[in-house]
Amino acid sequence: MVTRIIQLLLSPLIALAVGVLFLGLSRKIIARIHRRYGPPLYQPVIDVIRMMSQRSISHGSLFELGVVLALAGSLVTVLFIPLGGTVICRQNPLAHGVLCPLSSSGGLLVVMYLMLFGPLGLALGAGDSANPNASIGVSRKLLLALAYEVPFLLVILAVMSHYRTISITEIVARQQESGWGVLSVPLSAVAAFLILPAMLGIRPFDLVSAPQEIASGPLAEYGGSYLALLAVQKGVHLFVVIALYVDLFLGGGVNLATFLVKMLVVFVAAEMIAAVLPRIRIESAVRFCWKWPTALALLQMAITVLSKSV
Amino acid sequence: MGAGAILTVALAGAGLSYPLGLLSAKVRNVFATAVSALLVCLVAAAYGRSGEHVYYSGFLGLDLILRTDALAWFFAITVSLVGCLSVVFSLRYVRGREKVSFYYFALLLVNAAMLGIVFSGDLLSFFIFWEVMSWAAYLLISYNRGRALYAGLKYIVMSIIGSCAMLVGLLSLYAAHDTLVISELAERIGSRGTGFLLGVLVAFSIGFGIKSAMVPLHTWLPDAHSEAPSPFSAVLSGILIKMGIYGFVLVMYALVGLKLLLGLRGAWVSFNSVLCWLGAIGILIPTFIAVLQTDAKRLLAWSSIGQIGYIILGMGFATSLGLTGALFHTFNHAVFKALLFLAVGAVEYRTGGVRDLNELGGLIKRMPVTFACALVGGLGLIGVPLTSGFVSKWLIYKTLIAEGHPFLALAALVGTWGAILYVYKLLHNMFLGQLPEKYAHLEAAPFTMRLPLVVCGSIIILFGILPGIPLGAVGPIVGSLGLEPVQATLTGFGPQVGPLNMVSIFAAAALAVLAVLLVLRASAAPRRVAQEDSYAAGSPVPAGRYHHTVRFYDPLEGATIGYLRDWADEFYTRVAGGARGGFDGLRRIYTGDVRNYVMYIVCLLAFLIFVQMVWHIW
Amino acid sequence: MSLLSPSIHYVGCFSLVLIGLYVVLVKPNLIKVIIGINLMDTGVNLFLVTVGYIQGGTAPIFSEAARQPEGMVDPVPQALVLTAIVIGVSVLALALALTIRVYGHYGTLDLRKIKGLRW
Amino acid sequence: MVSPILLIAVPLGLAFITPLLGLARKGAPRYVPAVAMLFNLLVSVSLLPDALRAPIVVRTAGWAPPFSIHLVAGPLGLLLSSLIALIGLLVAVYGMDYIREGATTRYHVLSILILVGATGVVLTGDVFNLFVFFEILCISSYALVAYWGDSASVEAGAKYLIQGAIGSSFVLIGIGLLYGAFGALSMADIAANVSSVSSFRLFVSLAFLITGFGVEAAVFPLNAWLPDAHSSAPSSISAILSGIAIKAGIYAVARVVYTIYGAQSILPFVALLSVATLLIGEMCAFSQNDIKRLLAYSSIGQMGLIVFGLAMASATGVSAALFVVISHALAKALLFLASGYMILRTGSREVSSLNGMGTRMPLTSLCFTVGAFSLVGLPPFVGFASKFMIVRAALETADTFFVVLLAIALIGTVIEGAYFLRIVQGLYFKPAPQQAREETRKEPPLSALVPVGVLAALIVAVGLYPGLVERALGAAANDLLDRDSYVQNVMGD
Repeated sequence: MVTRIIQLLLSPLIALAVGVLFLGLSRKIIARIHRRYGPPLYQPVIDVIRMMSQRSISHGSLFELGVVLALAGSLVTVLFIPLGGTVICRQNPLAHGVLCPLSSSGGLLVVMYLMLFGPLGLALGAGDSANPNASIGVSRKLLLALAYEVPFLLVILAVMSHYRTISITEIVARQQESGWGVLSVPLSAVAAFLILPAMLGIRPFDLVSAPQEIASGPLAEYGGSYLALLAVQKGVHLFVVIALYVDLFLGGGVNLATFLVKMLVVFVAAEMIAAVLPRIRIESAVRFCWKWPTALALLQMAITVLSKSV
Repeated sequence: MGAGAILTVALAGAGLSYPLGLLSAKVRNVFATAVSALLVCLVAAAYGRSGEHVYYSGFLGLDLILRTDALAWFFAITVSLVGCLSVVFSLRYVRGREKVSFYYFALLLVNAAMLGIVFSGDLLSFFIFWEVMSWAAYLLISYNRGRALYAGLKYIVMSIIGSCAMLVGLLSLYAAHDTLVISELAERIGSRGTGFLLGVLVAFSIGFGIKSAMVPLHTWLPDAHSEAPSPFSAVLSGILIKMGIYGFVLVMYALVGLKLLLGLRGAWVSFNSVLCWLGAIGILIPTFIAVLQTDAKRLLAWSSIGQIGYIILGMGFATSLGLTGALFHTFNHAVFKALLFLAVGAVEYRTGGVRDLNELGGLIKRMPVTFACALVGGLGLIGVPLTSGFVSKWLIYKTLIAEGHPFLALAALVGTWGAILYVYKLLHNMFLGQLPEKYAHLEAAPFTMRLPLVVCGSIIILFGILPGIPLGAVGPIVGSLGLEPVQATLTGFGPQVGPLNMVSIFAAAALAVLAVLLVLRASAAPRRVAQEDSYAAGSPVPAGRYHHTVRFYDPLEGATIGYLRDWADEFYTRVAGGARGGFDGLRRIYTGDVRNYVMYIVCLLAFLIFVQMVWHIW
Repeated sequence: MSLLSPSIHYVGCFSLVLIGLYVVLVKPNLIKVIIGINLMDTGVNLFLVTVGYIQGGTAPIFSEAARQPEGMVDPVPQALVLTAIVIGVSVLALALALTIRVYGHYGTLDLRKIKGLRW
Repeated sequence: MVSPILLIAVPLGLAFITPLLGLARKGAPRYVPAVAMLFNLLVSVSLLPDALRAPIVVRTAGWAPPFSIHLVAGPLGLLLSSLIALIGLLVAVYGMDYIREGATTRYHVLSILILVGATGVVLTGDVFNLFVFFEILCISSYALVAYWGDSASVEAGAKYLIQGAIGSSFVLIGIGLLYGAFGALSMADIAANVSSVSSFRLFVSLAFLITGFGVEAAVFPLNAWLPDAHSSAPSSISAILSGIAIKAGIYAVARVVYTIYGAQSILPFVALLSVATLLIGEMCAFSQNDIKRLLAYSSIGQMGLIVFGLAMASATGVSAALFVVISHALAKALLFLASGYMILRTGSREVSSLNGMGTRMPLTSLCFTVGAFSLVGLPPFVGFASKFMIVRAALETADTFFVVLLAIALIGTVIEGAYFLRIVQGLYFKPAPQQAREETRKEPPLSALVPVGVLAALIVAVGLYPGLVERALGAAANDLLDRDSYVQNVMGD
């Protein structure tokens, strides 16, 4: 019981810390590629603290609740994702050091649904402000989500059909027994990596909150503590996506440390590719997502289904 | 006793509401509400009862039977609940319009007929109530006049086609087995070959498919749902199309039975798999057509077709998990689609009939309760965790993955994303953003309109957190249909199914929300501003229209509008147009010249003799 | 007495029927059509009488000349024909009455032009 | 016990004294048809139970069959004569006020004659008498079709007469051939000897009889007169023509095919014709703008359904067909009667002129709706029960041929649904045309409302309790199908 409570508190905190740190890292990497020095790693922390002390405007209660919903949803998602640890007894992963407080509820399907809360909360909140920029941003956000969800769902389904389970802990355990997912479902891994920037909302897919075009889109009306919370939400979301990738394809981690190292590798790789690309239009983004990643994921799924049915 | 009393009350209520309306509108309203509420109580009181009795012997030489069991009860409670809510909602909605007594009569009659359908113990009374439901619904769909007439006609013509197919199906069974009593048929049905059984099932499927708007037989639905009076749209979408689902379950599982059903397969396909694929297509295409709609009710109508796809998909699998999911989703969809139609109806009522998504906006300021309920309904439709829609969809996904059908699962999951798009569009374009000047002083929806919304919303949340309550009613059905019932706990599922524990998710979510709220509380309180006080790059915010709604998903529309046409509808329309032309051409044989007519007479005589000389027919 | 045997009575009456039919089918004048119908009627009546006719038979009256029914013509068709003639006459009368009214309305008896009702 | 011959004699007598009554009192003739038909109804219904046990054979002039002219009041005949009397009574009541212009006395005489003719057709046991009654029916209907005397009705009357006369000639030729072959006119006598004659020769006579009677029965392609005549006649006469007269034609064809010839093997061919009739009727009705013409075409469609049932040659098929006869007679009479006053009020026969009638003539519209729903075959109206029986019978033949035809026939009923329900929508949910909106806001007089209401009530009652007629139907079907017992009953020992 105590371990459980500790875990329940621990994993969101880890997500918060690592996520915000990743935001800083992101800026640093881009700066270095641009031959700049860049802000310090802890710059986002400073920003958040500063913004928390400022007063925001509000357009209504949904405007406020949307942010709460987004952040809370992202934090809850973390609870369903294993953050390293070895699974020995699959029936009760909790007892054996897997850092996944709510692994016993619903598996990947729940995670996929909970990942909705972020964009949905933001969309509702931003929608409540009568600002067309926000609405356009939300429209882009939802379309982009639809664009990357198609290959992402294919990837997840391929993985789930390959392991014949919807439980993430189970998937992690199977990888630790018989090789990483990146080897058993390689095309899916590639496809997932290709859409990673879109899921993270980083370049070339940063069109949702493009400051120059639509005044930061959904964030246009937010300021002060709400903006701070949204920044944190972005970090946590980043954490969730990368952690999911590591869990699905890189065999999770035997402990938290290896898990975080793997996450770092994935994140840096994705960020380095993204940093050299320009922002693209939403149509191009949709077309891209539905072309290569979808084709690869589809191929992998077909192979998986065929090999399972033979 | 149970079913008979319920039906008597329902039919008498319908019949009396008209004459009462001639006496006094108030009495009629109270009466209609009382009857529909009484029905909910009566049905609820019949929980767990089972049995059958003959209520009319010797109708055309057949006995008509009423039957109560778990399946019937489950659908009956759904019907009576949504029916009652729609009657309550109607109190204000139709007040002051023409033919109000007729409206209540038809509405109560539809509900009574649906109760009759689910309590029927033989296929003949099933069919009779089915037809009564069809024509009563046709009258109600036409109630709004104008374009509703086309919708009503389309609906009833397709209904008649469907019921003709059903009639052929059920009378084939009668010709083969000499009974129409479901329990007797279930025993004898295996005695004929699978080819016969398949034919019968296909005939029934056409009937049920048309009623439940299964792709490609759905084309009546978008017109009918959008043109009907909103409370009746709720009934249509919430329960009337579910009668098709009930029919499917009844015929596939209760009548034909699992063993025979699974035997109906050819070299490549089986009956179930065809059904599943139709379900999957029915999820994908209608969902994205819904995204493109600009009429709120039409959007919801297309969404209904998509959601029916989920139900058919789950039901088609003939596994206990899938069937449980499908039945639960049937109930859920009834509740949240009724809620959404009623919410749109409330907006329509207050804005004077506006349901064009490009004309509204910002109504959250004027109708907060309506919005909150619509939000809950929308989230349920998407299947967000902590709403009941999540649990049922989760069961269906789980079935698809466990049975090894990732492509079907893909259709279902992508359909969910489509649902997010259209639900957000609906909510955003109606309730969020800028409140137009002309609606600045709109009143909130009246109490009798808000009440059904709140009831539906509460049900969605309650059953989302404690899915064990409805699943407790679904379990015996699945059991009675020859499948192992799913082991459900009050809060979700145990490890052998899931595991899924909604209460723990709820607790975690509640804690997270609390934590975030605490953090927010620690920081400075926000300053409320007027809607005009928003960022417009330094320009003044235009008072008229500062709300992005038109072509909300423009890039998607550009990419998909060419493919997302209603092919089936175009095809049927073309066939109908061709037939019309053909009929007109055919009429020309009556030329008006009597000598031609005499020629026809002589020709027939000559032909008769010719035929005899050549083929010796006698 | 075979139906198709070359019997002059039958040829005669069926020729009448066919001529009548021809007139009805071909002539555009309403009066002529009615004449055609009457021709047909006559042919049919003749046919009925012929059915009961016996070559060289006597009238079906028990009289001095014939006491045995063998040599008599069948009386039933004759009775029938009487009825049929009456019917035919009444139809004819009605037809002509209607023709007058039709002419009054249309100013013509050309069936090609009397096409107020069609389709 | 009253003799069935009164069913013919009394109305016939009344018909001929009607003009005299008219001389005595001006208003008297309009009550005579009602009296005659009320008498017929009472007698037919009272005889029906006896007839169900054994047919009542009435010999005239003391001769025994096969020599006499006799009436055979079997279950089928009495069932139909009750129906005729019922519809006739209601139409007669309707006609009291509806017929106000023209030669009203002659109208009433002729309307009795039509009904007497029809009653005679269904009761007679003699081929030639069949012809005679048939002619009474036809000639009086020619005259009544032209009753209004306007161009349409006169034209329709003339055309109907020409086609009818050709048909009668054919019938007469057929009878002549029959007499030539058998030397007899009694149906039972001929039936007993049919096998003794070469089949081709017999077939020619059969072909002539089918074609001749078929003209009145409105079987495709002999039905060209029907839409003209039904639409141009006074609505009360349309109701009789559609409800009764064509049924008499069908009865004649069925009697000839089943009883006289026992020609079951040509029935598949008849079934083809019937489905063609059904489809063509419904298709033509679909795009009609004239309400009465639409109803007339719909009658053709329903005749197709009836013949389809008869062509199945099974007890269920024939009783289903007879059920359709009843349901169609009720519904179509109702529709013609109801539309009669609607047309009278609006002065237009356009379908669109019925728009908004639901508020202007609510009771009439309600009854019209009941009739339309019944024809479409929706429960709980009688049309449903009859359609149900037809489908059941077709499927019970377990013959692919009939199942395929059934599928085609059902397409016809779908078309029927489409146009009738469009009209019903118009009644209630379309705005009334601009002109003449106020003055047409009036229900018809009681003498019209009562028949229409009674018909609607009957449609619902028989629809809910088909048992009311079911027993008679079975016996009637047997009457038609069981040749041997028919022959035995008529010929005695």
